[in-house]
Amino acid sequence: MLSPALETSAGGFLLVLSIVVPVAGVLLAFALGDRYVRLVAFTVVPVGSTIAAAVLLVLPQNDGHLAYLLGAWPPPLGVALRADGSSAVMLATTAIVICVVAVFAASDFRPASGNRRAPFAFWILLLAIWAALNTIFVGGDLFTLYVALELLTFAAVPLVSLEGRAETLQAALRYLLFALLGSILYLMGTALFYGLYGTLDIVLLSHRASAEPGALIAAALMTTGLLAKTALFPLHLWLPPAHAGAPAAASAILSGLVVKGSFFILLRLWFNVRPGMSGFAAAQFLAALGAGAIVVGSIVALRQERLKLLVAYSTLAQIGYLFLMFPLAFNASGQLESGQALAGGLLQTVSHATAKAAMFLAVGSIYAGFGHDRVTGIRGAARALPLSVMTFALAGFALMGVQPGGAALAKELLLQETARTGQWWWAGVLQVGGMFTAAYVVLVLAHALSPPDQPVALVAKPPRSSGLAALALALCSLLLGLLPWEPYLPITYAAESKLFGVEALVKLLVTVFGGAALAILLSPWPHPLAFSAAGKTIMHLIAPLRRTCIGLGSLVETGDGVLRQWSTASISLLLVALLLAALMFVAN
Amino acid sequence: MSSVSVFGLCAAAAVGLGLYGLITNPQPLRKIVAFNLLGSGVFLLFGIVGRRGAAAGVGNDPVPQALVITGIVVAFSATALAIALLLRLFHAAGSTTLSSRAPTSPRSDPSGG
Amino acid sequence: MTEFLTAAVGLILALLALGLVSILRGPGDTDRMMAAQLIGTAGIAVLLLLGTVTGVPAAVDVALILALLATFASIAFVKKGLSRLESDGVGSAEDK
Amino acid sequence: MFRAASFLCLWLVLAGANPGDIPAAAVAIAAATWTSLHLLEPSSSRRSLVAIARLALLFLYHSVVAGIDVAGRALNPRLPLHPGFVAYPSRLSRGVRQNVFTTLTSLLPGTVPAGEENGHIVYHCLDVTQPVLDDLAAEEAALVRALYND
Amino acid sequence: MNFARDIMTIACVSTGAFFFLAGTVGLLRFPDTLTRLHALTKADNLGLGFVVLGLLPQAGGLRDGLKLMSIWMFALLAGATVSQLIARTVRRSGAG
Amino acid sequence: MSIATVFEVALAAVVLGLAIWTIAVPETYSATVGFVAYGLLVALIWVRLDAVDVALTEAAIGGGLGGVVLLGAAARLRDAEATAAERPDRFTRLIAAILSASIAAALGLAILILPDHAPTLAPVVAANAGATGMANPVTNVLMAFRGMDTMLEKVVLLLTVVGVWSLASDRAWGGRPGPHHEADPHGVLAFLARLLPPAGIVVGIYMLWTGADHPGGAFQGGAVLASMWLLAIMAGLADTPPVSSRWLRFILVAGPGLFLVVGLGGLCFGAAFLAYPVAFAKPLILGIEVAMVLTIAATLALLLAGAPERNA
Repeated sequence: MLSPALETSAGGFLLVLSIVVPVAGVLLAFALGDRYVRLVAFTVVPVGSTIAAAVLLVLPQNDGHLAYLLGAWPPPLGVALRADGSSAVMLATTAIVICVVAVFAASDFRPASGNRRAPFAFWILLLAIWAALNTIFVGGDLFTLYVALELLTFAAVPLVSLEGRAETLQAALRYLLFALLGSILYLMGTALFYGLYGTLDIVLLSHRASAEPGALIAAALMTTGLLAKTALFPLHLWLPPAHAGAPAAASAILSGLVVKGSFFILLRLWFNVRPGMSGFAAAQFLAALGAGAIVVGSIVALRQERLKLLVAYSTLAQIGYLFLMFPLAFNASGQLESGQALAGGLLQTVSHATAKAAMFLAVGSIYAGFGHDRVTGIRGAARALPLSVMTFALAGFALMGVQPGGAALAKELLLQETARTGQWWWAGVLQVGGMFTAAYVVLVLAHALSPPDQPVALVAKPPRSSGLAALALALCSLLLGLLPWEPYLPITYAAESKLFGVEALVKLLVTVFGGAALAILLSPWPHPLAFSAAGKTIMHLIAPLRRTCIGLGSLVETGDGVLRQWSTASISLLLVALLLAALMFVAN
Repeated sequence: MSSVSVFGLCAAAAVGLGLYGLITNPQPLRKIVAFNLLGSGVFLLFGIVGRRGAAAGVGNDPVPQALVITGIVVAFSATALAIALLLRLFHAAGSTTLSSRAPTSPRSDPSGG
Repeated sequence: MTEFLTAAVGLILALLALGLVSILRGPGDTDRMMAAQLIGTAGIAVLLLLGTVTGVPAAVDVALILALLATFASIAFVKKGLSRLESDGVGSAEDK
Repeated sequence: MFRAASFLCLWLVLAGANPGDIPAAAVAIAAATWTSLHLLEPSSSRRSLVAIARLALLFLYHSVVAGIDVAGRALNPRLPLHPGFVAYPSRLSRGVRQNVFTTLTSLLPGTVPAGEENGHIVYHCLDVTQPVLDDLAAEEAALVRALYND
Repeated sequence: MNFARDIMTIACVSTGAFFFLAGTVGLLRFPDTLTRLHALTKADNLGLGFVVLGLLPQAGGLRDGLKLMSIWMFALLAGATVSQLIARTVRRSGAG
Repeated sequence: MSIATVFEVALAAVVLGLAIWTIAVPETYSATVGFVAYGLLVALIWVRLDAVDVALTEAAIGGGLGGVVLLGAAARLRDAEATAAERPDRFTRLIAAILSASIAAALGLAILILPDHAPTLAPVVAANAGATGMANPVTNVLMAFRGMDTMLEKVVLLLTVVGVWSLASDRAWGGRPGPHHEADPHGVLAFLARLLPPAGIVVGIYMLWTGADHPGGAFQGGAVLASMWLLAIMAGLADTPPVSSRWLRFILVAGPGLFLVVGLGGLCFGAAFLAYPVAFAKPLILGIEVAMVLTIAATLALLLAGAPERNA
């Protein structure tokens, strides 16, 4: 998938620019000071987006990959930047999300207002995250990826605590400490790889590496470190408070983009460094953790009173979704293949990045409008803040797999792969996952759409530009399935053909009604449904069942609380590392 | 036993100790210290790797050395950021515990966002 | 010659370890303030000898850095110790 | 000028005399001298090189004697210690001069300056039965001859 | 000539090691912080001095020798000032 | 066992003993003191491994400045120790111990079974030294072969500054970082702070300069300069500049900024991004290093000082 050539290709300088432009923005914004940060950011954002678009254009003309040798030093001595289809897709996604968030935040983080600290930090950190992500997407060297990963962490952590309240500070500290644990595990693996093969270049490693014990230990350690940074269940202790505590624009970036950085490195490690090394058993284990994330994340999300926490837990569940593709990507000879399953996973990543960012922005507007974000207190939101509720709805539809969203296409691809490889159980998980997503989307919409007891008095009216930007992002996510993916990802499936069939409609209805049932059964809050007469009867009929389900849910929530304690989470981290290593040894 | 094995085992032990401290020490500051210990163990690992790769005229492979120098600086930055967060947390909350579950309990303060 | 110097390094290192045990054992924090000072002298001695033994002339530069930074750490030890004593209500001559 | 020369010496000792180093050396010396003048104003008193040399020798001699003294006490099975505080009335003005004096005397056998009280410098002594005050007075006289002979 | 240099090195380094030994014994045996401070600063500084002296004949040239001496001077200056600071702190805190 | 091995085992034992002390001692202040000692002694291991560049960095940043950061926090957080959560129960500790030991064992095993042929880039680095005109291979790797990593790592440092500053209260924004130090201007501390920094400056610049051909470089020099500046600050002879100061900001971005400009120059006029024309390689790299030493010194000192607390 990555270019095997060890020389700079024609448009390679674009890769350099994609890193250098945001970095220059960071430096310039810092030097110019408080008053000009936003101006610098608004200059850099269009330039950076143009570069991402240029990469998209140039890539197909170069057989689908670009390479650039920094300083003209070929690996293993020097560092190469490389891009393939997946890099280009991620570059573009990042550019889009950053653009939207910048427009959304333009009014929130105005340097002219009395508080100059938050804008200063926000805009610089935004650009820094962009630089870090671009480096991750085009970096061709495991250590460069490590530096980029740290850059990402160091930019993300202060965003969490931007408001300076005690709980956000605590969340930021937990995030930082756990992320550091993850990156140090990654670094351990890097050291072993260098000791074994004398290079850290991904392409060279893919030629040299074999499934020997040292390499397996290294791969297990690195995988675990990246899982900790991606917050895959049960290593998610830091995610909910961090993503829920940050300002809306920051949450959108953190949830939509930042966790994808470490995930992307994980893909590079598994699919590029040594496809044959990471065995089938280990992939099953990863997917099992992902399934656990879907179930636990969704159930706990349904039990949250605060909307931002609900969305944060939904991120947890969606991250689990991303890992389902690992066991589906094996070919007949037991090697990981960069085929349809990987394409589905990446599509899922893109779809989640856009939809979740839009969702957080919408929730941020609702929070700003109501002055709180309790799920039970947003009745009437549909009338008071139609734009935000619509954004939430569209993003939710995209997430749960409504055609022609990216998630729907990804799901179809993965379902095909389950059929091909005969792993029917993952097909079940995929369907249930969609239903769970529908559950919390339906829950929130039911509250937002139901009429209020008294007229809603908004605390503040969010600016129209912010709302429109978020809506555009949600729409973008919902239309992903219509885009031509072939030049970048190996997708042969035609989404358009099944757009309006009976089959699609049935699937949609099953998902929505399943989700509604789950929402009624699992959410402990009084339902808007219960206020109508018919609803009351239904609620009465299912009361015993609902009590049992809520009991189960509370059990899951308690378990989640235990898992999110520091000692439990870090012990799980080590356990995951050891289990992964053991499974890899077994497979080889 | 060569110097590589001696210091290699030393590095592995430092990693183990650091991990243990990171998990079990309740105070965040001690976790940060343990992280530094863990980090130095990993850096020593690079040193071992580089020492094995010593070539004529060079006592230690310069590439791992350069990586370690970068790593030390990053670890120092991490320490500084974590300490600043910790001090600010202490200032704001009067305690430094990490174990509070308040932000996610269902009936948390609605003013939080 | 090399054997002799290596043995000397080992001896001083062992003494350094013993000294550290005694200092870190306490009983008070004021004892612990001496740790960096101890390393500043014994550590430099070990480094200089080691540099000669292994033929690494640049070890002298490490010793130089160690001398400066150990001094700095010692000052920080004392200064932080002082600020704590102050907060305990014990004034000090060095800090107003 | 004297300071610049001493920093030049330090540079030469560290880096050696190499024509290629001149720009770096110049920068280093200039920065160091500027900082030094900024931090510590030059004193106006006359200095005698001979007396400084004598002071240095005395200083070395004292540190040797001090080391032997402590070593003897530490290795003596009876541990002959009579620790206590002694106040010494110094004639030197407070500030740099007194600091130079305390720094030098911290290397005298058996004494460590431990702050001041009522204008007297308080010394902690390993053995208060020794003629500590006389030694201190002699040292002070040597110092005044060397550096602060106004 | 070489032999004489080695003899001098051995003698001086041994003396230095002896002083380090004495300093460590002092650290272990002396009763309180201030007396231990004496042991640390005086004996160890002298030990370092002798080690430096012993290494002078092995040094490559005059410059290397002077470099070693300057490191010792740094260590001496640090020891002399830091010991005063620690002594002050100890006296003020009443632990001495 | 040869006498050298005995020495190595002794060194490893001392270092490990300190590591155990650091983890096991109940009191935080003691643990940080132990860590400073540990950091300074690890520098000895690095010398023994013939990695003097790293030894310098470890002594300066790992043990010295890093230890001081921890120490300062330990002193300020003393009161918090009592309120901190209690230790995990015995069972948890046992599991943690077993798992940590397994990871350490796996790692130890992985080191011991590393292949005999020991792949290395050292000869390649040596063969390409001519392209930069510098004899120190580590500087060559940092500044030329892996220049991108070095530049990004400078950005990491800058971001850390942003992160630390962002923790200031809104009121103190633009003010001076860290607490105000007041010390007796006639005291011993002030005396040392008047004497040592000039000599330290010479040493710092020497470290930078010698880094071209011998072990040393911008980090090590920067760390020395930073510690000297902090010494003067702690003695009350200097103060941290307010964070809104334009000069300060300029110095903080000078290093990575110049790196970036030179890199872009390579992209526009030369072979590639971060490629130095052979004739100008040494002066260009030295220029970048001079800017970096200033940046590093300022950054490290400000990171130790902390978030803005006082109005300018």
